[in-house]
Amino acid sequence: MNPSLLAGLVGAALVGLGLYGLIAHPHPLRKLLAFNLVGSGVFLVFGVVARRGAAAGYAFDPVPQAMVITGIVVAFAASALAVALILRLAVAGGDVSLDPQASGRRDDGEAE
Amino acid sequence: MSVLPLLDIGLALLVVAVAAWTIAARNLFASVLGYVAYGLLLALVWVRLHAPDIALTEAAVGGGVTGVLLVTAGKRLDALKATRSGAGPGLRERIVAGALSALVAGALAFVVASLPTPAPSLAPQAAAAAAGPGAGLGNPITAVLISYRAFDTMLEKIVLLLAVLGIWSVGADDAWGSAPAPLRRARPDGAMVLLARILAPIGALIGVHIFWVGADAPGGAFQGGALLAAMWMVAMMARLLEAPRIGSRALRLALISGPAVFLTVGLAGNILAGSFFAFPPGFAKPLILFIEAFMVLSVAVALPMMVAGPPDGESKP
Amino acid sequence: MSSGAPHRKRFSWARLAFFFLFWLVIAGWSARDIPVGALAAVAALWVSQKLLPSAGARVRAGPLFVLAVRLLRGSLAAGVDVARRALSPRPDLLPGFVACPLTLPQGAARDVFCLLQSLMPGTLPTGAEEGRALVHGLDLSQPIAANFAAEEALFKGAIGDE
Amino acid sequence: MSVLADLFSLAAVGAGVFFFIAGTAGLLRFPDSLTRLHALSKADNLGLGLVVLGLIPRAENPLAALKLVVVWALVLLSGASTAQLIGRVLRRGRE
Repeated sequence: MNPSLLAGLVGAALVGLGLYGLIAHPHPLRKLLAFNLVGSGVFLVFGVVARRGAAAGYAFDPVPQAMVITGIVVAFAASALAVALILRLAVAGGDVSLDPQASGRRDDGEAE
Repeated sequence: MSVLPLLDIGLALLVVAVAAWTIAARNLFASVLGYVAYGLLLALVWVRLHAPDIALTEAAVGGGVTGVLLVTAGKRLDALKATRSGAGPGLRERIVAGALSALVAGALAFVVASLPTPAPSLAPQAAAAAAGPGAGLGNPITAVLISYRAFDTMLEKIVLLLAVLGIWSVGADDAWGSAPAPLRRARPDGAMVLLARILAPIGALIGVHIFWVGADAPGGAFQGGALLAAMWMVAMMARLLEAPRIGSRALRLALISGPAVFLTVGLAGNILAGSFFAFPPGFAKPLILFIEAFMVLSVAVALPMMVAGPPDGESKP
Repeated sequence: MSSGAPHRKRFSWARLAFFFLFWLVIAGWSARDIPVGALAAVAALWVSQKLLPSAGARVRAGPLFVLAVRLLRGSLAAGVDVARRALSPRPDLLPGFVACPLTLPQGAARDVFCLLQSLMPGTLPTGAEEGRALVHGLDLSQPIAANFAAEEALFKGAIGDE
Repeated sequence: MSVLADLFSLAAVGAGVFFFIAGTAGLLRFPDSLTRLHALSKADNLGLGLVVLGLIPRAENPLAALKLVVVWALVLLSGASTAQLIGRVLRRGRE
């Protein structure tokens, strides 16, 4: 098995694990972490595409690699925004539940 | 010769095991620690894929800065005593979710295993870009980021700016303009303070180095900027520095300097070299380094501000 | 020599030289990179002065050398000690906490001293509270508190704080 | 001369690996987190130091050799600091 196929399979497994965590965990920060796993799995598959596209004297295709770097930074920005929203949800509602039935005080969150 | 494939398989199993641990761990803190370890291991996988630039980015942003973001978020949630998160799905739903996730992973694995040969590649175009408009750059990835796909990179800087604005706007209305809450409420331990005092200047030096060599070797504006950001965050965690007020003019200038300089040079290319983001021949490398220097500044300021979160109105500067 | 200001300036030069040497170590010697290295060293000096203003400690070469030798010998002994305990048929341990009085005031010097102590055999400081370092020891049958006090006196001599 | 240097490298790196293994043995065999912390920080510091010592004769120039020492010093600094921080958290957890 060559390293790039192996990395691709790891990427696929990470997507599966992350997807499961995203569905199964009730805590939004855990969901966010799981979502980051999905993201890095997708990046890894992209990295395999880059590795396979070795040409023109490079051991890799620089275009997908450059886009993965951009992707990692954008994914971080999205995570940071999600964290801010989760914390705001906690301040407003008194808990971090995403279940509308579970939270009684959600509606008066604006009145601070 | 035959050890390397075994190491690869071991590394692959380890990455998947640590990822499974971050999903399975009982509490948030353990899960975040697992995620940081996962980020570092993933960086090794990137090295094996001949992608040292991505490895550096993954280790700094994917592991380090995201780890600090999540640990800080967990501590702030604890301080709010907002721990109730509702019940998880029942066993039946979990089994269905697991089966569906396995199906998706299996389908993706099948696609990866049946990728076409010969693989399509944009490497020749990138090589042309590195030789042409990005002349003088030895690192093809920097050439792609700044020259061949300059537009993407510029828009990505604007995404960072939008994320910072989004986070700031989540804060309470009367807190606008004040500083974000400190990363740690408690008085830090002496060991943490000493670590920050020694590590931060050295890390800043290494960050500048990674940016500077990025033109010709693995490294570049993102990686250097992320390292500088991490060092600023270390100093903030040791309470040696506090996050600036979000109304500060210097902060805002630093945040917009990256995209602003990028856009200005791009527009100047329209006039001087015939097309948007074209660099005049002979000036490509100095111009690219000039743009990247401001990108470093923007990244180094934007990432810690995102971790610090919205203005909180309590902490007086 | 007695006034603070010129001393502080001299100390900054030492730090600047350190950071520039650090640049040379990571970047290698290349004439093209020297200006950037100098700028980076100045930036690092700025960060360093911001986080830890030079206090003007009069570091003395002789005791410092003694300290360095003891540190290296201590690290070696610490590694051998832990390896022996870990590989012996039954791990030979008597762990526990010892509260060691600290005479160094709170600050960078105390933090450095605790860092050095954490490299010594069998001891790991786990933070200081009310002027005492709470040291975790691997083997409480050893004179941990006495060694700690002796090391502190030696350290104070090396940094010129009598 | 080069044979001697090779032998030196081999001996030092081998000794370093031995201490890494000893540290891992301590990690697995010591009874609680605090004692395991001792095993990791002390044995691995010495192990890495010996590996670096063994690689110094193979460095291309003095600056490269110094770079190896710098790597060791940084690992020493961060390892010793985090050991103290983790130790503090564990002590607080016990009280």
